[in-house]
Amino acid sequence: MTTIDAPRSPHTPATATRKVNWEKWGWIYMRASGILLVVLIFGHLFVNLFLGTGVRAIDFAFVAGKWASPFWKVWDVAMLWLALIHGGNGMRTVINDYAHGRGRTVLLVLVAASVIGLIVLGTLVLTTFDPCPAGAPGNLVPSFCPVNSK
Amino acid sequence: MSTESPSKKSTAKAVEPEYLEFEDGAVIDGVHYHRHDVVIVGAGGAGMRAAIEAGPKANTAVITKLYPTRSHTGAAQGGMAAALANVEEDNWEWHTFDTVKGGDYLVDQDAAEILAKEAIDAIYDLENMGLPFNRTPEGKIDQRRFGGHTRDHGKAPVRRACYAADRTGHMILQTLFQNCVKLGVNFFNEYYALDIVMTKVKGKDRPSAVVAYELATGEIHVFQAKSIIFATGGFGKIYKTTSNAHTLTGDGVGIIWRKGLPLEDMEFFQFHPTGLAGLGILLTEGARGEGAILRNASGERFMERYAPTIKDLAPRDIISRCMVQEVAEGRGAGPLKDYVLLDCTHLGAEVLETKLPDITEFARTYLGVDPVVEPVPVMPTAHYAMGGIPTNIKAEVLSDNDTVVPGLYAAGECACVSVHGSNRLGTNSLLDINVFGKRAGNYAVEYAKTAEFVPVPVNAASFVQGLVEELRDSNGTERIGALRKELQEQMDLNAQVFRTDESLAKVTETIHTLRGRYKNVSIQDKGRRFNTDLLEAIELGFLLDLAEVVVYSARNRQESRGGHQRDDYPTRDDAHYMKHTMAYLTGDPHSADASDHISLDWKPVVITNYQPMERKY
Amino acid sequence: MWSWVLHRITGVAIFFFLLVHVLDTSLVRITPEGYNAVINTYKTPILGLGELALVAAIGFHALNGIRIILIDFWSVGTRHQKLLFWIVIALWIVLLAGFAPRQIINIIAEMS
Amino acid sequence: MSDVAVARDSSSAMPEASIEPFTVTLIIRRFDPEVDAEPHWQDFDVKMYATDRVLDALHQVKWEQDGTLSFRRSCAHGVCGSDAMRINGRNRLACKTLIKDLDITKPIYIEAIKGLPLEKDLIVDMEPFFESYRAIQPFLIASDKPEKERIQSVAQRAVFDDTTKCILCAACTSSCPVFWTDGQYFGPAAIVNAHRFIFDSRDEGSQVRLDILNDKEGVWRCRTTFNCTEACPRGIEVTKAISDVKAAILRGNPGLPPSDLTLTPVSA
Ligand SMILES: Cc1cc2nc3c(=O)[nH]c(=O)nc-3n(C[C@H](O)[C@H](O)[C@H](O)COP(=O)(O)OP(=O)(O)OC[C@H]3O[C@@H](n4cnc5c(N)ncnc54)[C@H](O)[C@@H]3O)c2cc1C
Ligand code: HEM
Ligand code: SF4
Ligand code: F3S
Ligand code: FES
Repeated sequence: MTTIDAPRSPHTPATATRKVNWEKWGWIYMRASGILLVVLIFGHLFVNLFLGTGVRAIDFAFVAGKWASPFWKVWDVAMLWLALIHGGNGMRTVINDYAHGRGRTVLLVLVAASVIGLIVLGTLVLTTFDPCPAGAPGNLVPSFCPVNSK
Repeated sequence: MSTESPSKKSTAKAVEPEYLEFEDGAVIDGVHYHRHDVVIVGAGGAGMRAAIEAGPKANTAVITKLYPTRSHTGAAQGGMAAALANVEEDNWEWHTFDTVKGGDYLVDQDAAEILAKEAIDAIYDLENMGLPFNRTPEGKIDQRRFGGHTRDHGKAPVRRACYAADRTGHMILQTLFQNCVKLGVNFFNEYYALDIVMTKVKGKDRPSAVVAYELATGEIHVFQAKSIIFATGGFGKIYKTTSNAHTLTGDGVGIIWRKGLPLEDMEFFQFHPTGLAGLGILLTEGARGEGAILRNASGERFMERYAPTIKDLAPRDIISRCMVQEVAEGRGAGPLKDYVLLDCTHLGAEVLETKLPDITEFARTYLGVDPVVEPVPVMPTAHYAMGGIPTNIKAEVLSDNDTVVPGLYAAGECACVSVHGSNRLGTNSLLDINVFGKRAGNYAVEYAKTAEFVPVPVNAASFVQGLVEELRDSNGTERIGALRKELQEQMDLNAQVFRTDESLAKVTETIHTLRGRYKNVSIQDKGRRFNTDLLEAIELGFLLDLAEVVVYSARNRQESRGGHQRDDYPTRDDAHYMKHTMAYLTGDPHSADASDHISLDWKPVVITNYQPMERKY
Repeated sequence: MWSWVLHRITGVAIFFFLLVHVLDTSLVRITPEGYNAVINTYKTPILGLGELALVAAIGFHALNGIRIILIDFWSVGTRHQKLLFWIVIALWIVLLAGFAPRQIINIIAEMS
Repeated sequence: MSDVAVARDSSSAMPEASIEPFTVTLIIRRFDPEVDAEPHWQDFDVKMYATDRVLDALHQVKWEQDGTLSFRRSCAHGVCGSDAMRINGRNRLACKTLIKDLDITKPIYIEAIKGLPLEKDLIVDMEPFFESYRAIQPFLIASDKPEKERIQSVAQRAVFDDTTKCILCAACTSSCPVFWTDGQYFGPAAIVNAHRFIFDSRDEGSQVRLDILNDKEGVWRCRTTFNCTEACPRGIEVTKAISDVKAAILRGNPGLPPSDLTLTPVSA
């Protein structure tokens, strides 16, 4: 038998608190980021999976080669941020729908933590990335690396 | 429980019956007690209009067996009349005349004047409350034509009906409910009023409380009130074929009847010619206005025979009678030869889709008949009770021709003011519920401001408790459904548009036997929560009572007038019957001869300006 | 209803993939060898199929996301939501028809 | 007895054979709070005509077989909103669903609408539903006191026409998967009724209602699943109404059409 809580325990309209309206901005963000992500993700997938011989072509050298160009760096940073926040906010919606009480809080914290963690991690990786790490064998790194020009 | 009377004046004598003293909300011996200045029974158009007046001015409660928005006011389509003159010249005096003439002069003309005059404010009230009327190009309320509404005493049709698409009743019901929400009106939803408590005060019966049954829990509630307003709607369910809802079982009228108070003009019931056969769902008169034709089984346009000149556009009562006659004489269509056909096929798809979309949808949905290509099975459908609880123009209930029952009011279809006389004009009922609903609310508050509470006897709930427990424990063999079906079928056969002394005698007999069988009824649901089995049995009790009054009053009126068509007395007889019927319950309803427990009296018709004339259009 | 169910499922699935994907990509910062080792597992047939599913999921989520945006901002979007849904399905099939054969050939090539 | 063959025969020969009754099996989800711990399914065979409604079938069960079966109904032609229920997994009005429009070779599954507390058989507690309705202030808010009617152009009246048709049957709200999750979402019916006033040119309370719906449990929870639109027996474009409200919140006002009255001065 269905049992449900009393609907929306005492209602306080958004105006009463005048905080940032997360629901509205979240909603707008999902759409704005969605549009951008279409371009970013399909571009990414196209280049990585479709050009050349698909995923087989991917290795350190490929990635490093891409990230040598600021264009792809910006592209991937943008994609990282937009997608993780988009996905994180989407997960928040899903969790709010199905989880209640303690479980909800735990899950939301987990999602938030992983989103923030991965954004920080990913951004660091991208900004501090060195395409020609010292000591790496020439066959693993891009052809423009000093190892290979010898 | 205290034996003291709350009324200070009656302290002297200890021999008075025992009265109850309680706080609002008290529960004594399992019965809940409430106290309000005004209690309104019914939350249809009339009840909620009254509540909007009473709510802000007095401590008001509304008891309703349905959620307010489920009330049958929402089914009305056509419109609500008022001489606004927004689109063409009009005035309320013409409207009064049309109402009187439409009612075949059995209308109380003082009441009709009020109806027509206050109609204008009633419409503006609704508009100001938010009702989304259709608009003219100037942004004013639009108006359209309707049967019987004319300019200058019958010279030409006039555009008087204010409307909101073909959902006027729906909009009225919603708008009134919205305003009740706004005012915080106190609703007791799904509470069935089953009795009114009368307390003897100085030798006179005075209403002191309403006793109600709470559907969700099966508990009994006593609502003490200074003013009580009945607005419980009609009782079309005494018939099988009706445009009325399943819940229109006339409980309020029945409660009043059982108290020995009179009922007025019960023989007058309006039958609308074109209800979907077997279902009774209404198909607007507009179909015939557009040129649709009635045909019998052999395809004959039978109205040519009865009314050679105006044929299918003859008045409602005449057409209804002819249709029944065709069927009675074996010319009905269908496998059981029990209906005639409304042929719209020659109108073409476009007219149907644009001008008659609703009936087109109804026919398609409910009969699977597409009016574009096939004729639609129709039969007259019991539509509106002109009679009911007699009131004066202040909506006060009368205990005889002119004595007011202090603190008791009635409005809407359950009441008889009488503004409809023997035949109601289209669009005048939505008007009635607004004008007299408002009046009832105001006069009830006015009375409650000065009146004292009438004490409630200790045994106030015992009648309802007995009724409920007896039925719940009943393990008879008769099914409610079967009894009700027989009543409705017999009423359709014998007391419908076409009545004779013989047919009425026959159905009287049926009702008597059914009453006997009703004692042996089987209630399968023994539970307390949402026991609709039990309540249907109680409702059937009211239907039996009211059907009997309708039939008995009809038998007694040996003339034909408006909605009452006697084949054995086919003409109007002003010399003998230019008066209202007043029926009283005076004995045990189980007695074999109805005249042993019903007595009839007459009440004069109030005539101000218009002397009776022959009614022709 | 079903468009929404799919949108939700694909959204959640992509989210989890993204978590893993960011982590594995981060390995590039540590050692090229490590990265290549992980990326090589992507090249097994099983994960090849997984990748196909991922593209299918992203494809649907993205196309339906555009549909939702059209419903929200195009004044007659709600009226055409069913048609839009079928267009989404059609485009999605086209997308997969373009991608799947190549991917399957790649998978087979990897196996041999 | 399950006379499936009969049903198949008569359905194939309709409408001529529609006068022959056929047997239909109803499988109804029963729950008696005084006896049962959990709801259970129960079969009934009823003899029906092609033109009968599911409501007639329920009545036949109640009146001829089992008087304890409980459900709400009143008008019996789709205008009062009493009898929304789940029929073969879809929210419909029992009085507007014809037997012949269902697949009568299979049993008809009937249960109460979802997401509201079950009270008995097909009856649910509607109070949470009406509470959401009341919360959006469903009444005209206007400060002026005109002598006659307020003026409203035909075009202004048309903007909110669709949402005035609502009969508060709850078919929409109780078909919404977001509402099912926790019952906290305002639900489409409340938004439809807010829409009816937000876009009424006579109303002055639009901002308040937009604020109420610009809330955690407001319009942003709608995921445009369209179940509500498909369930609405009045054919209201529910999701569109919700979209209109979202757009109005983003815009900050309802953006009503200007009055296009062909007003001629009435001074004379
Ligand atoms: C199909 C149809 C179309 C119509 N079209 C028009 C039209 O176009 N124009 C026009 O003017 N008129 C029309 N009428 C007539 C008009 O609609 C009705 O006469 C009018 O609405 C009756 O209103 P009411 O408030 O008296 O009763 P209702 O609206 O029927 O309300 C009755 C109320 O009483 C309550 N009640 C009943 N019994 C009890 C009880 N025992 N305890 C507690 N509460 C109880 C119910 O819950 C309900 O709230 C039409 C009628 C029908 C059937
Ligand atoms: C490719 C481009 C993308 C587009 C156009 C897009 C679009 C959208 C839109 C419009 C919504 C909101 C749906 C609604 O409000 O009903 C949404 C929800 C969501 N998206 Fe995306 N999205 C994209 C990519 C992604 C990615 C990469 C992820 C994973 C990280 C993701 C995960 C989600 C999740 C979890 C939801 C919530 C689903 C729900 O609430 O039902 N999306 N997406
Ligand atoms: S919007 Fe439609 S489905 Fe929802 S309550 Fe109103 S009439 Fe019923
Ligand atoms: S079903 Fe629910 S999610 Fe939105 S479109 Fe309707 S309210
Ligand atoms: S009974 Fe009124 S809507 Fe079905």
